[in-house]
Amino acid sequence: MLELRDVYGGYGEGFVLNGLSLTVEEGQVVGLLGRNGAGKTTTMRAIMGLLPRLAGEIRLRGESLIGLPPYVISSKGLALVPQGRRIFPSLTVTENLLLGARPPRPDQRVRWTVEEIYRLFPILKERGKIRGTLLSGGEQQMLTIARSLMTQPLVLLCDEPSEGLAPVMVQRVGEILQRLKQAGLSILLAEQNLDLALSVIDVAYIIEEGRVIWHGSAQELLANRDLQETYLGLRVEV
Amino acid sequence: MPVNTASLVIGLSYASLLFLVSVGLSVVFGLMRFVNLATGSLYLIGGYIGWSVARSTGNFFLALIAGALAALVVGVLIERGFLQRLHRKELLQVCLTLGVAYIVQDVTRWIWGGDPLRLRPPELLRGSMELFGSVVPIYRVALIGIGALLAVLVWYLLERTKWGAYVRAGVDDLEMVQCLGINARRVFAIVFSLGALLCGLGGALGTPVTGVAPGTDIQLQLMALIVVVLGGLGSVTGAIVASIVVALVDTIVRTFWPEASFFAVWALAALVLIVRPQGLLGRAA
Amino acid sequence: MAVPALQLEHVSKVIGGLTILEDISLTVQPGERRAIIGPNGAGKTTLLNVIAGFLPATRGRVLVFGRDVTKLPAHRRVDVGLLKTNQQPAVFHELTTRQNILIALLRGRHSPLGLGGLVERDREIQRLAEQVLEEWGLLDVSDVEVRHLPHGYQRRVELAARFALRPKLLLLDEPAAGLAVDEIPAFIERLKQLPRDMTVVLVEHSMRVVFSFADRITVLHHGAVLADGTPDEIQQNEDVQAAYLAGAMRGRDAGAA
Amino acid sequence: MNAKSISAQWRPAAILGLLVLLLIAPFVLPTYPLSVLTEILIFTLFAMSLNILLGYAGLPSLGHSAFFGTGGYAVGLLAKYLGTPAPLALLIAVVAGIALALITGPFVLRTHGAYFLILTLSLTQVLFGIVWLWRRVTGGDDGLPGIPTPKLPFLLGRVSDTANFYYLTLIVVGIAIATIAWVVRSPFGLALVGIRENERYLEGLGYPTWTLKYVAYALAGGYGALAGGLFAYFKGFVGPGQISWLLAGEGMVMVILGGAGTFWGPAIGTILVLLLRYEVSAFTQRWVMILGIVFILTVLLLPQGIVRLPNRIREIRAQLRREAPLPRPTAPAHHTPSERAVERVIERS
Amino acid sequence: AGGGATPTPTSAPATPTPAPATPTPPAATPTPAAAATPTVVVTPAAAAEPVRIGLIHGYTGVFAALAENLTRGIQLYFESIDNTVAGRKVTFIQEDDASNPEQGLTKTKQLVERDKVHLIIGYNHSGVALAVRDYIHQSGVPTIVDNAGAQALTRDPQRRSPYIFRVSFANGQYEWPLGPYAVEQLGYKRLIFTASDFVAGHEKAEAIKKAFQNAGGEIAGEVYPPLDTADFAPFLQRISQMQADAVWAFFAGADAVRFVQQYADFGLKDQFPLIGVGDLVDEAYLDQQGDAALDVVTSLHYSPHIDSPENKAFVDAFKKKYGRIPNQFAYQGYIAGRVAAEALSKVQGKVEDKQALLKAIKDVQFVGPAGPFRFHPETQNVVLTVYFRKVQRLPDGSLGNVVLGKRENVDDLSF
Ligand SMILES: Nc1ncnc2c1ncn2[C@@H]1O[C@H](COP(=O)(O)OP(=O)(O)OP(=O)(O)O)[C@@H](O)[C@H]1O
Ligand SMILES: Nc1ncnc2c1ncn2[C@@H]1O[C@H](COP(=O)(O)OP(=O)(O)OP(=O)(O)O)[C@@H](O)[C@H]1O
Ligand SMILES: [Mg+2]
Ligand SMILES: [Mg+2]
Repeated sequence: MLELRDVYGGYGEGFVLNGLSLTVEEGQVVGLLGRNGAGKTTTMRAIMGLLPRLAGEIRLRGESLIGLPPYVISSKGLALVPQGRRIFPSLTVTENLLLGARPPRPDQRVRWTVEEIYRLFPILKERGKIRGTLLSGGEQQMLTIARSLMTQPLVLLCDEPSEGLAPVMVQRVGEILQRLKQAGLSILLAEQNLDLALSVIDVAYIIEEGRVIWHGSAQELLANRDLQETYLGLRVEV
Repeated sequence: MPVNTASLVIGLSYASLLFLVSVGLSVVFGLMRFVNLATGSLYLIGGYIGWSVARSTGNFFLALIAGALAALVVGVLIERGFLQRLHRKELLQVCLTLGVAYIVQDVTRWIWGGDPLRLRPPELLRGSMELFGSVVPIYRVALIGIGALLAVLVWYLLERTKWGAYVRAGVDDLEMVQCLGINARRVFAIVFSLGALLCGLGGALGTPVTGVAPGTDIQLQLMALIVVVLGGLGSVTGAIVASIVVALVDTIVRTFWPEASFFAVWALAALVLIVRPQGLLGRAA
Repeated sequence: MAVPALQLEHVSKVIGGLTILEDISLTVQPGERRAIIGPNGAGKTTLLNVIAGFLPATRGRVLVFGRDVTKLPAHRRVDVGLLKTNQQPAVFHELTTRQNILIALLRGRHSPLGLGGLVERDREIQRLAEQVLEEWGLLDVSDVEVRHLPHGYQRRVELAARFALRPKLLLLDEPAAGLAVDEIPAFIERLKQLPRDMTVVLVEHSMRVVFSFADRITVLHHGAVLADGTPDEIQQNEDVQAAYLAGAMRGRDAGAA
Repeated sequence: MNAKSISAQWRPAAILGLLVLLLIAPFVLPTYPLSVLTEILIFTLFAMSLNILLGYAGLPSLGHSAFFGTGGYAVGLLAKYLGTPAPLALLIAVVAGIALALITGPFVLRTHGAYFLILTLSLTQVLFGIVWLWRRVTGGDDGLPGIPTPKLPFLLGRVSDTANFYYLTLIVVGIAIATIAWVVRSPFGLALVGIRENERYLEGLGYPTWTLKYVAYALAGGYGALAGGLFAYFKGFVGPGQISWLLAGEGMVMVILGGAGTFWGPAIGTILVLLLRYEVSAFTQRWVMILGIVFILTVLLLPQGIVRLPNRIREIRAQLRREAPLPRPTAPAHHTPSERAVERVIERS
Repeated sequence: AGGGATPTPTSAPATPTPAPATPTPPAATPTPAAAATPTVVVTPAAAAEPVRIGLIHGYTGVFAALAENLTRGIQLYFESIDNTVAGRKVTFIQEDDASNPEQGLTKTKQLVERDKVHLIIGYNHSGVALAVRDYIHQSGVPTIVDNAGAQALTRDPQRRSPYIFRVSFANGQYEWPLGPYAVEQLGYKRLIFTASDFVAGHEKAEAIKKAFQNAGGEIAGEVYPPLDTADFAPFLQRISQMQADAVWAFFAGADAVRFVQQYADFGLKDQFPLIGVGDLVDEAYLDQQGDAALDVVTSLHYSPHIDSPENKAFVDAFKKKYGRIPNQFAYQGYIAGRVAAEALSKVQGKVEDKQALLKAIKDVQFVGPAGPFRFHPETQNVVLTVYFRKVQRLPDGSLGNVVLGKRENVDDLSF
């Protein structure tokens, strides 16, 4: 579905991504793991076409995304749940939600309607009229996910959705990701919270300094404690 | 006797003009956070180009289109050249658009000289008619119609479609909007240019009433500022309401205490803002 | 018993018809380390804002060291010794680290308005600022504009500025959020070293921080106090487990904290 | 660090040199340039007073001419009708400016940003209207001509009248600027910057932000009125043009072009605008356009103001040497602390 | 780039004060004066440096057009004498006062102190003229006011100055004769008065009101809209509700165009005939006003349709050079130029003898396009012939102010 091959990318001079390659199959949840600053967010931004410098190959169903502006990439079926949520402060919750709404594409397995979203996140309906940034952190996270779903994506890029969330919310997010997975969405999940990540992902890529240093199935990672300690700095808390 | 049909028509036709000039400013100012002190200049350009075209072709409607398009071009230039760079830097925007205003002022004086120019309404709309027992110029009545029509159009575009939200979101976080599949820059460009277009159209439409001359830009700029702030930044409904309020107050005060007219509108603005700092229909900041 | 450092009496907060805090009463003793936890949207930030005076309470009273501050504006509450940090670090981004510290240090030094005396000439202040910068490991970045600093440093600048004012009651809103995992142990150490006469109210989602630091924990849920007790009691509380912890502190890593 | 301390070292010397130049100016300059210099001094004070609001406190006032005009009319009325001696009249002008600020402050300070801009503009226009309508007292649009120019008694007969008034202005403006320097470099000045940056954060540190703004507004009003009073004496005339918002706008431009929030920026902006206005117009009829082009170019090339030109040159040089300054983080929310970033920051400083 | 202007003020006046003996070639000093001068000044007869005349008007701002026409008139006259008087070259230094008193004062100082002009022609704006009056009086530069009509400048014994002459008019001077004319010739007994709400408007209205009442007329109402009124509709509304025989109006510039047009739009022309001040239907606006201006009767000290050889010559020359008919301002400029030139040649170009020059100006007399010209010896203000004109369609299809009658020897103390 989504394929990155030898991607180099960065912001100013120098590269943050140094020949990164990974693949997300249809319906798969792929974990993108690594320490702070490893380049997870940068990878996501590269896919969305937000990096000022970018080289290599990025393909969605074989179609190259390199050089396309973000809004075109979005229309091709990619959606980003950004780190730090980035809710629009001057819009209400409902406006935030509906801003990027699009009719579902024909080849799509899951079609997201407003009702569906409200079923998944009832709080968004309740709080619909207040400004988006007045929501609490967890509510904002839900809104961000919901907002991305409204663009009817084929692949969801999820950047640290558990950041700043209460344990119970982290669990909720985990459940939501499960639901999305069951619904057949392909997901690329960057996460520092290993427990959460391991509960949903099928395949994991560990990256450091912008290149993949290990990849394998979730089970392999779960089994390999050394790997966890060396590259991820084992998570002790949730 | 005090407020009869005629004063109403006068007031409302003036309101139409004010609305055309101020709605662009309101959207650009309120939604895009861009302080455009060259709004009056766009009106001026619309008026002058309209006048020239009418003079050479004799066609009023062509004049309207030309005036609007000319302002559009200048609007696009401002948008392309500066808008993105000065995002959210209010002071620099003031300085820059003031610079644009100076240039426009000088160039127009260079080309059209200092004499006041005046466009004649089309044959069809000349003269006056009786309306509920008062004599009113036909053109004014037509102006009200056009103003109302455009007001509805703009209101629909910005308050009933997602365009308004696109713009506000784009100002908040351009990257994120694009990630949602919206070409925000184009939205900005279109909305900004649309504002400029309306301004220029206002200029061409207003020339039969106000004429154009050096100084018209400053007059209209000030009135537009009042309307925008009174109505509330970024609110189309606010701009409509404020245009009407300002125009009617202005008309009535002018009739009964002419010396105080320009003072009255400002006093009104000050009063309203003191009581309601966000304007009549402004979103609380 | 001594006068409590902080006392809330039936505090409620309603915004736009929405009840965000409902009838909250709690007492924090001087020198206590109190953690307030609760699900996202429980009203923790709102509560801190009500205490600090950034939001007026709709009902109820707020007492700080026995003084009723309910009606006082935020800046006057600082006089009572109350200070608060923000969920996003409250620092002046365009100013340098040193200036950030100076602003805090200078508060009300010369006259109520601070009119008079030149900042640069004030040896005493400059010395103090130097001291604070050193203490917080900020000397290297003292002349860098704060916006250029990474998040962790910004957080440090914020805390350094608050501590420069020697608060008696410190409210911390998610100070560990956004810190790198490896920065957290050091951060806990720093918290633990706070002078014992300072009362601390901490809002935090990192259970590692909360359980290694707090004397008592208050759990907020839907704007109301769900539970209140020692860390052990809270950990055992079924309601809290269900509403908030979701097994977090029972799991395999609980001991590792 | 180095560059900074060097410039700090030189500052007293530079100021001293400037002062000497200003003191001997009347002996080398003919009368006309001297009167231009006088005007520059007066408007420098005006721009600097506006800078307290605009640059330091971040309050974009488009109505500062209200104070300028108030000072002018105070002086004009006192001098014409009561024959008040200049020192007293100037003092009353300052008091009048402060009073106007104290009265209007509670209203305008409720707002900020664009609304503050318009509200100050409205108040100016209302004042303009009053002056315009109250012809019996203010002379309406004709203004009050024939205000006698005060002279320094100890210089009488020793220097020309122009030079005499120049020295008077130099003394008054010099004292005023020195006190402004004292204000903005005091803790109060730093607190104003805090207000500009984030009022709420400052309040969290225990600063009475509203009062600070109120005081800053009153101070700016007082200094603005002082400049207006001097200007009335200088021209021997005061008219509604001195209240007009166009003057306020020009003041704003002076401050921004020179560099808002810097101490000497407004002075540089003033010199630029006045020279453009009075000198370029002698060469070409198209001076309005040139003024406009200068505004635009400055904004585009030197958005921080002309006073930062040296920095800007250094920046561009650095860029040429492929030492791009640290990229600004684009994401407003979380910026991950990474050692590399810190290292780079430290290198730069 | 802006810095380049700095050295100029210091270097220019640094040249020795004008002593007629020192032949400084103007090209040597890069003064603006030099920039405006054609560099070839090799007239052997005139060894002296050129006569410097300062031209100061509001070239930018609302009165730009007016300033332009005044300047055209002045230049037209001087070109007709080859920019030379008594063998001495004349150069002009043009400054913009933006019709703003402060700027006018600065610019006047600039002309006097930096450019050291021998003579000033200018001031279209009363406020500017009043503001500079004291300075001119002190500095003693002979000054010819070519438009500003503030009465005090010449009528007030305290304010008039031996250095200031006015070739245009005092406010009210050409307005008042229309009062008696309206009663006696037009048969209007009740008039509504409307004028722009500023000094000139009030001065003009007062003058005619008094003359009209003295002639037996009655004031039916008064309306004073502010200057620069975009929309006259509300005022017209008020006028339409009054009872009168006609409306007398004074508006100038953009206001005039708008007023006349809107007056017709509202159908008021059928209700009350419009009479007023010549500015209302200035030649420059007739084209814009179109039929709305037809039949408006006004009084003015000039009309391009005055039937005299002098006028015909002037109109033809003006048309030839600028491609349009001169209006009152072009005429005033022309007269100002002629006054200056005649006085200069009378003193043989010896501008340095100020007293002689002042006397020469005072004594200037000639027959100009609008009849005999002379100054009132006491006020130093022009003595006018006032024309009554009516807008009519001319044989060539355009509109013009056709002369109905005139009143001679109207000075500024006559009202
Ligand atoms: N806008 C930016 N400009 C310049 N450098 C940046 C920018 N954003 C990130 N970087 C740098 O790129 C590198 C990778 O950052 P990235 O945000 O991709 O890491 P991450 O794996 O997402 O980390 P985290 O877990 O903290 O979110 C870091 O060294 C960071 O300093
Ligand atoms: N101004 C407001 N208007 C309406 N609702 C508000 C407002 N401010 C906050 N809320 C709501 O109040 C609730 C409590 O918000 P608060 O920020 O206090 O939560 P929190 O406990 O700090 O959450 P988190 O842990 O995610 O930061 C949320 O549901 C939020 O949507
Ligand atoms: Mg990241
Ligand atoms: Mg919170």
